[in-house]
Amino acid sequence: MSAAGTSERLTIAQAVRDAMRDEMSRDEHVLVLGEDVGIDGGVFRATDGLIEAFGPERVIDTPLAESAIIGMSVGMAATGMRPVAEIQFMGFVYPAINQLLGHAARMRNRTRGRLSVPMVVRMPYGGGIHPPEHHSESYETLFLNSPGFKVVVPSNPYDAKGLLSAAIRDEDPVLFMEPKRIYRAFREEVPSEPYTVPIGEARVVHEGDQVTLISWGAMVRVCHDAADMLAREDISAEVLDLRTLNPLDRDAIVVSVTKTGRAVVVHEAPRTNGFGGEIAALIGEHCLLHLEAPVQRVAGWDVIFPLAKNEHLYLPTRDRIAAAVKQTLEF
Amino acid sequence: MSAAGTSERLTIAQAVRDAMRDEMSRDEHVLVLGEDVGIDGGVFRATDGLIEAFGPERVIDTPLAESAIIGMSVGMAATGMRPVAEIQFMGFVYPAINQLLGHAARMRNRTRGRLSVPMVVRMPYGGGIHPPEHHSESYETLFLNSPGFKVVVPSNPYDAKGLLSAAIRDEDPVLFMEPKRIYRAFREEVPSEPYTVPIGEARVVHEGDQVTLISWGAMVRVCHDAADMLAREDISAEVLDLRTLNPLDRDAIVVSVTKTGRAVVVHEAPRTNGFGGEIAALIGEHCLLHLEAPVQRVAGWDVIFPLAKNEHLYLPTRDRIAAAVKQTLEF
Amino acid sequence: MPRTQVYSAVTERLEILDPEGALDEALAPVLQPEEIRHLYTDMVRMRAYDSKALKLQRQGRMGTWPPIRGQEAVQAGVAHAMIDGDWLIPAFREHGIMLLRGVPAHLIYAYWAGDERGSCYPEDVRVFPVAVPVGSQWQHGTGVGLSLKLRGEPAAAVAFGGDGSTSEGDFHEALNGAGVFQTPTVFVIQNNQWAISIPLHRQTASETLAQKAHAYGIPGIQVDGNDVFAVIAAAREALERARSGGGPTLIEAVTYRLGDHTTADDASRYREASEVEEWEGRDPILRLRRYMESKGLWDEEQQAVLDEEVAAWVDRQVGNLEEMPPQDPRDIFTHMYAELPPHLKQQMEEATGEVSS
Amino acid sequence: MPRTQVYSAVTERLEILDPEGALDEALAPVLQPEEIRHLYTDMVRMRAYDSKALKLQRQGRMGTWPPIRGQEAVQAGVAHAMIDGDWLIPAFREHGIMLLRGVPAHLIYAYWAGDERGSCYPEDVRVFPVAVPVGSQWQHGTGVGLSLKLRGEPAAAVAFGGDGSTSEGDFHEALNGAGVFQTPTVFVIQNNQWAISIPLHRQTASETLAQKAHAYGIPGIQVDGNDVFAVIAAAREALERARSGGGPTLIEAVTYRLGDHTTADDASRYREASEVEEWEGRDPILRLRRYMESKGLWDEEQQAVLDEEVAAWVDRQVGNLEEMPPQDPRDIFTHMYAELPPHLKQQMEEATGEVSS
Ligand SMILES: Cc1ncc(C[n+]2csc(CCOP(=O)(O)OP(=O)(O)O)c2C)c(N)n1
Ligand SMILES: Cc1ncc(C[n+]2csc(CCOP(=O)(O)OP(=O)(O)O)c2C)c(N)n1
Ligand SMILES: [Mg+2]
Ligand SMILES: [Mg+2]
Repeated sequence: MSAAGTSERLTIAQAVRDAMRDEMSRDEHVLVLGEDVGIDGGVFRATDGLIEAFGPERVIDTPLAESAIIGMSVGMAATGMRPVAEIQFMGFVYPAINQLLGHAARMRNRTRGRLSVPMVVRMPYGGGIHPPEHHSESYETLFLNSPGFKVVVPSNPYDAKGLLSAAIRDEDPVLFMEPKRIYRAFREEVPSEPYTVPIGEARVVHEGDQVTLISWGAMVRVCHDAADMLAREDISAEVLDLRTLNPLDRDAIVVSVTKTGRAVVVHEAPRTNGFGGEIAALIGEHCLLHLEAPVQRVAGWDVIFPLAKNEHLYLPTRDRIAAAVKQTLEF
Repeated sequence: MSAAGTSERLTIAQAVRDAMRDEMSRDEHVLVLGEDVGIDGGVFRATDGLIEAFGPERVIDTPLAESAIIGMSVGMAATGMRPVAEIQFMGFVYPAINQLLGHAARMRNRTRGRLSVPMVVRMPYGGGIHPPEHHSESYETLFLNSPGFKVVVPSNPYDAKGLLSAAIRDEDPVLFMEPKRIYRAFREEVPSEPYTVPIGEARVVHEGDQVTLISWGAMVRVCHDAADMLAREDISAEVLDLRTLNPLDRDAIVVSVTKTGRAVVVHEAPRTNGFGGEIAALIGEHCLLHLEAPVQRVAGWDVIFPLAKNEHLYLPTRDRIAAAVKQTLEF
Repeated sequence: MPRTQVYSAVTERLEILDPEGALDEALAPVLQPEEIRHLYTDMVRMRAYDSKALKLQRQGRMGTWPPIRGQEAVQAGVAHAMIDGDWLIPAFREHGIMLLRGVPAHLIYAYWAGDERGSCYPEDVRVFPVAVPVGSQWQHGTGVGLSLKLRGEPAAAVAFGGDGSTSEGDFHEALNGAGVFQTPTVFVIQNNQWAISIPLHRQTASETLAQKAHAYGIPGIQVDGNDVFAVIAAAREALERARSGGGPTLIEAVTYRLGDHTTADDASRYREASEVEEWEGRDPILRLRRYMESKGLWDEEQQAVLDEEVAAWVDRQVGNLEEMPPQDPRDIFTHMYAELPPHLKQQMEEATGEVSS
Repeated sequence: MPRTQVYSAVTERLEILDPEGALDEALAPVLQPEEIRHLYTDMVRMRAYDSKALKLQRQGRMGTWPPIRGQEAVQAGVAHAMIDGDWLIPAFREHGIMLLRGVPAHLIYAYWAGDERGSCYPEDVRVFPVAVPVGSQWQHGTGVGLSLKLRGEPAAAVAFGGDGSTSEGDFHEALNGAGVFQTPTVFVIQNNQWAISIPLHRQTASETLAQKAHAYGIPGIQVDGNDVFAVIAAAREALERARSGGGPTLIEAVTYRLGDHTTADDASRYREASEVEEWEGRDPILRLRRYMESKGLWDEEQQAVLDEEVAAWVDRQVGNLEEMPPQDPRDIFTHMYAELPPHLKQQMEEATGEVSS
């Protein structure tokens, strides 16, 4: 995780690309496949330049078939390759669910360790870019009640590069969710040399002691904004970036909420049975006696993600988060 | 819901069949389709006799393709038919997820009411029959964080018939989960004439005042057994059968837990991000000041449902539930 | 016999009007001059409608838009062969045929501008909404066909999709099911050579897409998709067969996507300008015009009148779009179910409370 | 030319040994008498192994079992054409070929008796575990093939599936991908006429399954699946093509499921006894024996010796099964990930704490 040596100012999209480039250089078994990942460089340019660097045998444009992208990856991963598969948008992961949860997530356990599936599935997720239907969804819970996948979600360029490298080196299947809304929103100093950020560790990105804002991915920045706004009203909010949803860093959550006594969980997926419910349940199990107020959930509504014109009605905002924080303080 | 007139002692499997028979007689647009639902009468005999009664145009054996079963049903339902589709086992619903959540659940909202999908998708779910892999799963959460489907789970023959009739008459897509483990476990008096049990209403199946056991489907009986066992130790447990998971009868949960101050949620799906987490979160939101102890979750472990020999290690048992109840009492 | 043939069949390609506008009279469908001018007018209207959307998008008044430029003949031709009772199940690049099947033009604009009301078509319009998940709509084509068959309606379902969509499992299941149930479904592939950056030969190793029909025991035919007469001839044959109980047909219409995949795409990253120019030369509109002029059915003057009329029509559609009242924020909740469940009612109040404040 | 042929499809069927045991010398694969006796022995062994499982199931010592009776020639034939480096990707009715590819017999029993250790094959055995979701394994066949190709291994992937599995979208995507990437994959369909209660003609409208290869631009052939020589000939040709860079092949082996779908099924509910009898007459084992006897390669005496040897072997496998130590309850947790995460460790302690109490 050393940040020594040279570094560059990169966006999340560039950091993702660099992680793939580094790991492909490091291990000849790593290959990238998906729709338009080759000459087009991916519809978000996250694989830009890879086919030029590694050729069409390691940067594979596939036919338009998500179940094939994952099913082929299962076959390859179980026989020695390390596929990094891209699903163009998380909204298009459904056709691949049978291969993801029915096989990739099960192969190690099914064979009691004889075969494993060291594969990474990258997918841009979440709202904020005003696209057509099915391009804004956050389907992380598909992978959270059904075991076998590690689930990683970076919120910044440094973590994006380090977590993706860690995911590619991981011996188990990893779902790598990329916050498309902030792919290019900002740049950060990122070490030029390869490094990893450990999977399974949350990070406090903003210290506070009255309430804990728990989030991941694109919502971390919104929580940050909310915390800044609240600070001006002398409300001290801690912001916890989970970074990994499975395995979850329960200790980090318990430590922070035990300190603050209040929690607001923020995510883009619909509220009901979202991962916020799991986190609220865990807090109830581990911090009941420290809780000053019910855990609040600021999430998407229980509706279909709206088309562009109504997107603002759906996504959690700084103001909704701040309002929830005040409810916990006024409880 | 009148139970007047004649009645018969039926199993859940027979009650399910009778509901389809009644609704097909009542509305010529109702049709049944799926794998082996015709001459074979379904692998669990839940469609036994229907093809003889209604013919192959209304009891349709389909090719072996779940996405087609649901995709065709979407096309039919949007143009005036009322398909009752069977997925042979819930473990085989994955290939159909794109059509279920990507289309059936979205058509009404997508078209602002111009087209709707009045369809029922029946699937046997859950463990306890010692089958091969993929035959024991409970995947309800696939439909609970992603909106659009009503989710119904009967725990007894009377509800099975009444809820399925209600589901078939419903104007929206309904997921109807059938507890295969108790398809034939017991018989109950069921009215011979058609009737409905309203979707969205939970039911207290056993009164108590020290703790609320919240469950659905096959686990309701296990909770009942636990309550009986606890009663012998003078512990009074209330058992709440949710019957519908979406829309959820939140009031019934809040009323009971406000009374008892303690809750144990029981389900077969893995614990993490299972629906038990949502219920625990809701209880935290609505009953925090009444809670005497953290809500306990007795669920499947976060592992792949084991093959036959280890099934007993996975499924919630009377003893695990009783132990959880005692934890809430000793907290 | 030890090594025997158990299957043998051929796949044909139909061409009637060549790029220079020369017609094969023997195969030409029966069309009155009025009908031909009407077809031409429809195609010109489609193109103007499409170009306007691109302009609106550049002005920030439109969302992501998938252009249909170059694919007008497929859509005008199939529409011409359809009748009132027929259902259209589009993918997402079928604005042209959607217009011709009765979808109000400003609604299609509204949809791509990000307004769900754009998919709420009039009751009597038998058109499914845009299906974004590639390939998924093929299954609806089979289901709608089965629905029509079971109810005994003498009508057909016409499902559209692109070359790339034939790689999805749903394409296979839909055509297989249509074969088994002999549904009155016509599956039309708009083979425009590209699926974003993936050329057809990276999409499948089969020489044609039409030959995939052999896998399902149903008729399949390839047509020059830039030849509106060939499209009409193939579509008529398939639709009449469907409506008269003859079962499904697969039609591969070979055409070309002259524009970018969508306004979010830059096709110059992955294809040669020369290829695009080559196909510009096969322009379906130009081709029909050449034919009409050679037959004395069309002239400069009529063209001038038409261009003006169409430009005015398009402007009216933009007007209609802009006259749409703002959406009610509650809409995102109220259409989820026939009746609003309690938890959604509560969320709706939370959400709209915020909005109005 | 206006109406032209753009594709012509021919699909062949291969038969070498007829039901009476008569051989077509011209087409017969080169096999030494020893090899033929070996093939026969393998098939007899498979059948005894299968019958024993059914007995065990009736005695409550086995879980649900899918019998392979009648399908022995497909599995023995394909196995005979495979070499060490080749991978086998089975569905769930491939016990016979799994045995021949090196899976210890008692492990297959253990698996179907409900013990995951039954899918933990020895390191050097290149066989995938049973795939229960119908059709899903076809995709792995393409992936394994691509993996072998990328690593330059002169080996092939052999994927198996049933007639019903050809209706799943995964079948389509797998074969299409294999065609595009020219993977060294041989797709073998065990067409046993039934998918539980669904006969082939309700599964697809195509006259043969082999012709589905035309949809992917890859070779396809139908063989008499009860004719071990025809299976070997077709498999050899396909495997040699695959290993030498010639790409994938689809083989439809026409056979019959003489038993119930599984021990949980009652086939008499949906099919005629007469049909089963008819196929009993085409028994692949009987057929080969007739041939061997006619050539003086086999006699009553050898049969008696073999029956005894096989019976003893099967009993030893049951013995090995029953000698397996009980599973460690922690196994259901410890193999979920390479390293046990904290929350699973905690759940494991909860679970096993209970068990030991
Ligand atoms: C299931 C799914 N995967 C990926 C996408 C993203 N996507 C949208 S259009 C498209 C290409 C479609 O190509 P084709 O079917 O040929 O239609 P065309 O765009 O050429 O009209 C892709 C990959 C999608 N919409 N749905
Ligand atoms: C995706 C999926 N759907 C349904 C099933 C249930 N099922 C198991 S085997 C089978 C029939 C398979 O038929 P076929 O492919 O012909 O193989 P066979 O049983 O004849 O060997 C079905 C429907 C399943 N295992 N997987
Ligand atoms: Mg295309
Ligand atoms: Mg079969």
